[in-house]
Amino acid sequence: MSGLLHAFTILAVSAGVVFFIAGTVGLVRFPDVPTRLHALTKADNVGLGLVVLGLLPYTGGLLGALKLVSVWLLTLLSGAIVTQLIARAVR
Amino acid sequence: MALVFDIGIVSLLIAIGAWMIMARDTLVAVIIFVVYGLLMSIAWVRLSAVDVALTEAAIGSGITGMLLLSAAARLRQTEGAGARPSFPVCVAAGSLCALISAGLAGVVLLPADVAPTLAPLAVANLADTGLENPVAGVLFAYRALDTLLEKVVLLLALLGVWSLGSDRAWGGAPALGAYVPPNDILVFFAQVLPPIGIVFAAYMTWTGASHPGGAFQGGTVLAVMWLLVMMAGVARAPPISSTKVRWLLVAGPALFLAVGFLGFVIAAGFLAYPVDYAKALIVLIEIALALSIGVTLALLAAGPPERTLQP
Amino acid sequence: MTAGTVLASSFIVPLFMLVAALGQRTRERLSDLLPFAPLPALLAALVVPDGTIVVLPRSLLGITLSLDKPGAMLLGAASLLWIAGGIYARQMLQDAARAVRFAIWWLTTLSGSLGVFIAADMIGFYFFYTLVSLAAYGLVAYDETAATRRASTIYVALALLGEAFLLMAFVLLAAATPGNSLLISDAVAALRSSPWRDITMLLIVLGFGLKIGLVPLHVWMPLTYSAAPIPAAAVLSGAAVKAGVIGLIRFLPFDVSLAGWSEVLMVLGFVSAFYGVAIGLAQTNPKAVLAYSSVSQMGLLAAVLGMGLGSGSRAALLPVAFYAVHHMLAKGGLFLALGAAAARRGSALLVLVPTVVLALALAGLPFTGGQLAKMAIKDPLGDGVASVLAQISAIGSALLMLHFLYLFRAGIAEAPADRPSAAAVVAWLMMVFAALALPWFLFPTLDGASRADAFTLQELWGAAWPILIGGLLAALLWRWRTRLPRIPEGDVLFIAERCAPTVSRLGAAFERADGVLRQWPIASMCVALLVVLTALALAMPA
Amino acid sequence: MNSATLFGFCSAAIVGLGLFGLIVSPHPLRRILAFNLLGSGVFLFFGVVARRGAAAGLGADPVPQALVITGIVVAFSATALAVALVLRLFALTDEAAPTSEADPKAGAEGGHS
Amino acid sequence: MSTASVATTSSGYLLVLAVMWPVIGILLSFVVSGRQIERLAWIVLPVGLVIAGATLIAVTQAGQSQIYVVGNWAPPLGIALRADGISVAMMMATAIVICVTGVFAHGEFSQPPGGPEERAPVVFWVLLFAIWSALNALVLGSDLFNLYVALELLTFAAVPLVCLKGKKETVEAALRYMLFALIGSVLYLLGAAMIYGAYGTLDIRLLSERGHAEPATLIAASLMTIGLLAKTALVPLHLWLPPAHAGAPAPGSAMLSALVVKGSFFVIIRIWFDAMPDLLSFRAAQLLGALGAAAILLGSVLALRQQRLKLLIAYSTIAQIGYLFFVFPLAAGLATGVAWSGIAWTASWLQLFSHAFAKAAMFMAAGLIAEALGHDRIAELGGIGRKLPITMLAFALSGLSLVGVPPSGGFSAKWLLLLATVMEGQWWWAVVIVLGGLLAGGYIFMVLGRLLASPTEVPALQAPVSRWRECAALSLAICAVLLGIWPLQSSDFLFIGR
Repeated sequence: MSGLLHAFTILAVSAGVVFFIAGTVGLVRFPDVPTRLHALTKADNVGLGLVVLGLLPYTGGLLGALKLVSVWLLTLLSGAIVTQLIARAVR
Repeated sequence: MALVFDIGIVSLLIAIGAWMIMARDTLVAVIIFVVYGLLMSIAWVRLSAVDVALTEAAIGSGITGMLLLSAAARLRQTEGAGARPSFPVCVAAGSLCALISAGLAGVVLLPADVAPTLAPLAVANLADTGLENPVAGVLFAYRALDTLLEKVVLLLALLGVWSLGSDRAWGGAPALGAYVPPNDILVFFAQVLPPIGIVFAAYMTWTGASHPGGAFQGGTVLAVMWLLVMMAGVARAPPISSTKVRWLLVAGPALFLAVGFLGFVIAAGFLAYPVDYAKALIVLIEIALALSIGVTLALLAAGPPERTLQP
Repeated sequence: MTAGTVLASSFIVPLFMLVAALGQRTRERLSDLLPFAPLPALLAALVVPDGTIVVLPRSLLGITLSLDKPGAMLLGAASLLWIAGGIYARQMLQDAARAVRFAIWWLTTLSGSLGVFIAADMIGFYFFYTLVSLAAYGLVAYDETAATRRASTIYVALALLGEAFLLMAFVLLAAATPGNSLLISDAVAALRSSPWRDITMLLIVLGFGLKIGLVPLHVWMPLTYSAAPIPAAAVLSGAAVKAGVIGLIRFLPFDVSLAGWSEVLMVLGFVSAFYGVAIGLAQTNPKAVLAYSSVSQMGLLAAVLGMGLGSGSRAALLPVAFYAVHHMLAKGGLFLALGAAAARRGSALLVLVPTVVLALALAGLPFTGGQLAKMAIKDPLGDGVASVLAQISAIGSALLMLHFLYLFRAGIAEAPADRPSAAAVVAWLMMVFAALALPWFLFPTLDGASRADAFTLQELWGAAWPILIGGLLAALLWRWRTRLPRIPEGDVLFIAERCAPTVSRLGAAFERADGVLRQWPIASMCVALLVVLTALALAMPA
Repeated sequence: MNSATLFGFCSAAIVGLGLFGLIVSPHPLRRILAFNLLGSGVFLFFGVVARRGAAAGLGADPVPQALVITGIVVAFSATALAVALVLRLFALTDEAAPTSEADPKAGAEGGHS
Repeated sequence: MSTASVATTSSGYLLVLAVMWPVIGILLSFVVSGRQIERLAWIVLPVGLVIAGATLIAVTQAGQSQIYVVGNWAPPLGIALRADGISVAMMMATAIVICVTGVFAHGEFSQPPGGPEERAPVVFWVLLFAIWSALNALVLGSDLFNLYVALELLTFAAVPLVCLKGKKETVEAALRYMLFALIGSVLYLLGAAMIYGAYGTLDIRLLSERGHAEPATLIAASLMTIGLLAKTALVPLHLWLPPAHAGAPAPGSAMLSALVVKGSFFVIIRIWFDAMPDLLSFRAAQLLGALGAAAILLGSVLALRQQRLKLLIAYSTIAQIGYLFFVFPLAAGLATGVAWSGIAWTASWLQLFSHAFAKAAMFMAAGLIAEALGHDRIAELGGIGRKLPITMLAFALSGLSLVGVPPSGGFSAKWLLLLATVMEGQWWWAVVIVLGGLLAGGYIFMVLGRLLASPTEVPALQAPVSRWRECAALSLAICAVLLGIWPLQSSDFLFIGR
C-alpha cells in the first residue's frame, strides 16, 4: 500500500514541478507583461495544486491536510487579485 | 541530501544579498529584499527555528517589505541622489568587510567542544510556566523583562513616527490609502481576506503557548489585515488622538506590567507567575499583546499624521 | 581660634562682598565697598601671630592657611596697596557704566591675591593663584578698546599656560609626597627624593617665572600694565606679581642645595634684570617703562632666590620678602603717581618731588626703603660675581627711573587737566608715605639687622654711587635721546604674532580633517577599521 | 560540515555584505536596506548558535531564538522610524527647494545651516 | 556550569521601580489627554528622584551591591538587575539632571491652556520619561541582551528629541544619528551573539567567572566596544553628534550631551571592568586612550573655530568624552588591585558626573541666550550676558568646571587623572589632559569675553526669559562646582560591589 502511495506522490509532485518550470519559462520567454502574468498564474497555481495533492498523504491526519489545502486556496485568491492589480497598473 | 538543499539556500541567500547591494534602482532592491526575507524564513525552518521563521516571514519581510516598498515608490524621483563613494573607498570598505566576515567565519569554524546551551535548563523549568512552547516560555517567563522593554521600544518608535508630522496635523489621521482611486478588485480583496486573517491571527496567538506562534506573529497578521483594509479605502485610518486607539496601543504593555507588579503580591516577585495558573495569565497577556502589537505595527506602517481632523 | 578666623576672613570677606552683587539694590553700591575689602587682611597681617595654622572645613575645599614672617610682611603691604587702589578705583568708578563688572573682577582678584600669601596647601594655593591670575582678565579688559582686547587675550592665554605648568608641577609634587597630605611643606620636603625632581623644578620655575615676568615669559607685562586702568595697573604690578614671588619662596626646596637650578635661576634673573632696563629705556609710555622696571626688579629677586637655593639655607627668604614689599609699595606709588599727576595738573612740583624720591628709592636712594632693601639682599648675594651684577643692575634701574621721571615730567606738561580728585591724591600720598616709612619699621624684623647700620658712612656711600653714575649716564642719554630706537611694547611678541597664521592654518587643517571624518562612507569605514584594529590589539600578546 | 556551520558561513557573508552596503550606499533608503540585511545576518548567527545548542529533545536552544524574535521586532521599529525620517527629510527638501534636484548627499555640510 | 545562584537582596525591589516607574509614566501619558501630561510629569519626576535617592541610601548602607532576580529565574536562564556603587551614583546624577531639565523645559514645552493637544509638549515629556527609564535600565542591567534592549530604548528616545523642532537640518541630523546608532547596536548584538555562542550565558557576573581570552571572545569584545563607541560618538565616529546636539531644543540637547552619550560609555565600562576584567590587553587600552586623546584635541580645536554657540558646546562634548576614555589605559590594573588604578577610576567617574552637570547647565544657558537673542552666533552675542546675569553666572560656572578651575568637580577630576597618569608612568596622557584644559580655557574665555563685551548698544531681548528657568540652569552649574568638595583620593563609594 505505501509503495502505491509513494509512486502517486512522486508522480504528482513531479507533475507539479513540470508546471512550475513551464510557468518560469513563460515568465522569461514571453514578450510583454500581461502574457507573462498569464503564464505565471496559470502554470504556478496548477503546479502548486499538484504538489499539495502529492503531499496530502504525508500530512498525518485530516487537520494537516485541510491546512495544506487552505494554503493552496489562499495562494489562488491572492494570486488572482495581485495579477488583476498588476495588469491594471501596467495598462 | 539535505546538505545540497542547504547549500542551495545559502548560495541563493548570498547571491540575492549581493544583488540587493549592487542594484542600481532602489525599488528593485526593495523587491529583492522581500524575496530575500522569504528565503531567510526557509533558512530559519532549516535551522529548526519555526517560531523565528514565522516572525521573519511576517515582520522581517512582510510588513518591513511593505513599508520599504511604499517609501521606495514615493522616493523614486530622488534616485540620483549622491554618488557612490570613490573607487579606492569602495575597495577599502570591501576589504575591511571581507576581513570582518572572515573573522566571523573563523569563529563559526571553531565551535567549543561541547556547544554551551540553556536548552536543558529551559525545558526543565518549562513546567513552572505551564507552557509547552519553550520559545514562548523564554519570551514571556524567563526573559519577560526584555519582552516588556521591547514593547515600550515599539511604542516609542510609534511616537517618534508621529512626532515627524507637522504641528497642525497633530491629532489628525495618517494619509494611508486616503488618495487611492476606488478599485473594486482591492475592495473585494479587502472584504474577503480580513475575516480569514483574523481567524488565522487568533489561532496563531492561541497556539503560541504550545506550538510555534505567539503574540508577535498573530499581532503582525492583524496589523497587515488592518493595513489592507485601510489601503483599500474600505475604512479610513483612525485619528491618532482617538482614545480608542490610544487605549488599544497601551493595553498590551499595561496588562503585562500590571501582571508583573501583581507578581510581587501573588508570586515570588516582579514578572513572576504563580505556578498553578501561570499559563492562564501568560495567554491573557499574549492576547492583549497581540491586539496592541497589531495596532502599533499598523500605525507604524501607516506613517505620521498628515490629514488634520475634519470637525 | 579668633586668629584663625581673622586669617580666613582676609580672603573670605571680599568673596562674601561678591554676593552683594546679586541683589539689585546693593549692586550699585558695590564699588563703594572696594577700599574696605582688604581691611581684614591688614588686620590679620598685624594681629595674627606667626606660625598660626588653620584648616578650613571640607565645604571650603579643606584649604589650610598658615601665616609665616614673609607671608605676613607681603600680606600687610599688599593689603595697604589694595586699600589705596580701592580708594582710587572707587572714585574712578563713580559714574562709569561698567562699574559693577569692574568691581566684581576687582574683588575676585583681591581675594586671590591676598589668599595666595597665606595658603599652606597646594589645592588652596592653586585656587587662590587661579583667582588672581584669571580674574585679572576682567581688570585688564575694562576699557573695551582694540589694544586692551589684544592685551587681555594675550594675558589670559599666558595666564592659562602658567596655570597648566603649575597644575602639572603640583601633581608631580603630590605624587611624590608619601600619604595623601597636600601640604606645601611636606611636598617640598619630599621633592628631593622624588623621581621627577627636575621636571617638577622646571615646571615650578616656568610657572612662577611667567608670573613674575622672567624673560622671555615677560611679554604680557608691558601690554597688560599699559592697557589696564591706573588702579588696576597699580595693584597688578604691585600685589598680583608677588604671587609669583611667594610661590617661589614656598615651592623652591631651600633646605637642600640643588646645584643646577640655582645657576639657572641666577642667569634668568640677571638676564631679565638687564633686559628690562635695556628695553625700558626704549619705551615712550611711562606705564611701559614702569612695567619693564618691574621685569628688571623681579629678575633681581629671582637671582637672589637662585643664590639662596645654591647656598642651601633659608636665610634668603626674609630679605627677598622685604625687597618685594618695598618694590610693591614703591611701584604701586609710582603708578598712582601717574594717576594723581593726571588728576592734579595744577601744582606740578607738589606731585613731582615725592615721585622723584619714590623712583630713586627703587634704585636704592640713601635714607629710603630702597637702601634698606639693597642692604637686606647684600648678604644672600655674597660678595662674588652676583653682588657686582647686583650693583650694575642698581645703576641700570637708576638710569631707567630717571628716564621714567623725564617721561613723567613731560607727561604732566601736556596731560589734559580733567578735574582734581581728592581720592586719587589721597591714595597716592598714602602709598608714598607707606613706601618711605614702612620699610624702616619692618627692617629690624630681619635677623641681624638694625636701623643704625643704615646710617654708617660706608653704607650710605655704597647706596649713593650707583645713583650718581646712573644720573651721569642719564645726562649722556638725554643728549642722544633722539637716536634711541623705539621698540613696541611686548618686544619679542611680534615673533609670536608672526607665527599666528601658521596656527590658524593648523586649525583649518583640523577643520578639513573633521569634514572628511564626518562624511558617511569614511565614518562607517572607520567603524569597520576600528573593529579590526581592536581585535588585533586584543589578540596580540601584550 | 553540518548545516549549522554552513549557515554560519552564510551569516558571516551576509554580515560582510550588509556592512559593505551600509558603507557605500549613498541614498539613506539603501542604507536602511543594508541595515536590515546586516541585522538578518546577525540574527542568522544567533540561529546557528541556537541550532548548535540543540539538546534536551529540542531542535535548537530556545533562548537565542527568543532573542532573535525580540531583535526582529526592534529592527522593524528601527526601520519604520528611519523610513519615516527619510520621507520627512525629502518632503522638507522638496518644500524647501522644489526646483533644485533634491540632494541629501552625505556630505559634510552637517549642522552648518 | 556553576550556577552559583544569586539571590534578590533586601531592597532589590527599588531597582525594578527605578526602571519601571518612568515606563508607567510613558504608558499613562499615551492615555491621558495632552493637558494633563504636565501634571503627570510633576508626579513622575519627584517620585523618580525619591526612588533614586532610596537606592543610593540602600546601597551605601548595605555596603555591597543590591541585586534583583527578575521573575525569580536565576541568571543563566533569567535576568538579574544589579546596582553597585557606580550605577547608583549614575542613577542619582541622571535623576537630578532629568528633574532639573523637566523644570527647565516646563516653560518651553507646556500645553497652551484650552486649545487642542500640542505635538511638541506631548512628545517631549514622553521622550524624557523614556530616556530616564532607558538610562536606569542601562545602569542596572547585568545581562548583555537586556543592555541591548535598553540601548535601543535610549536611541529611540533620543532620535525624535533631536528633530522635535522639525527643521530640515535637524531631521537630517536625526537620520544620520539614527543610522549610525543602529550600526552600533547591530555590531553590539553580533558581539553578544558570539559571547553566547562561546559561554552559553549573557549574564555579566557569570561571564566574569567563565571568560577567558580565546579568539571568539576577543572579536566579540572588539565588536561590542566599537559598536558602543559609535553610540558614544568618540572621534573618529563622531559624525552625528555636532548637528544632532546643536539642533535639538535646549532641554533636549542638555539631556543628550549630559546623559545619553554617557549611557553607552557605561556599558563599555561594564564590558571591560565587569564582564571581562583582565582581558583588556595593554595595546587595546592604549588604542582606546589614543582615541580619547584624539577626541580631546580635535574636539577642542574645532570648538575654538565654531561660529555658533551650540555647535561650540557640542564639539566641547566630543572633547570631554575623550577624557572618559583614559580610564582604560590608567585603571587597567583595577582587577589586580593596583593602588592608583583606584585613583584613575575615581577620576573618570568624577569627570563623568561633573561633565554631566556642567554640560547640561551650559546647554540650558545657551538655549536661554539663543531664545533671548533669536540666534546663537558667537560673534554677535554682544554682551547679552549683562542682560541675563544669572544665565551668565551659570555659563561661567559650568565653563570653569569644564576648564578645570579649582573649586569645581572638573578640577578634582583633572587633578586625580593627572595624578594617575604620573603614578602609572604614562606621562603622554598628562600632556594631552593639560593641553585639553588650555584649549578649553581658550573657547570658554572667548565666549565669556563676547558675553561680557559691551558694544555701543546691547541687542534687545526678543523674548523675555523667565527667572526660574535661569535658576534651573544655575542649580546644575552649582552642582558641578559642589562636586569639587569630593575628597581628592580614590573614593571607596565607587568601589562598592567591585
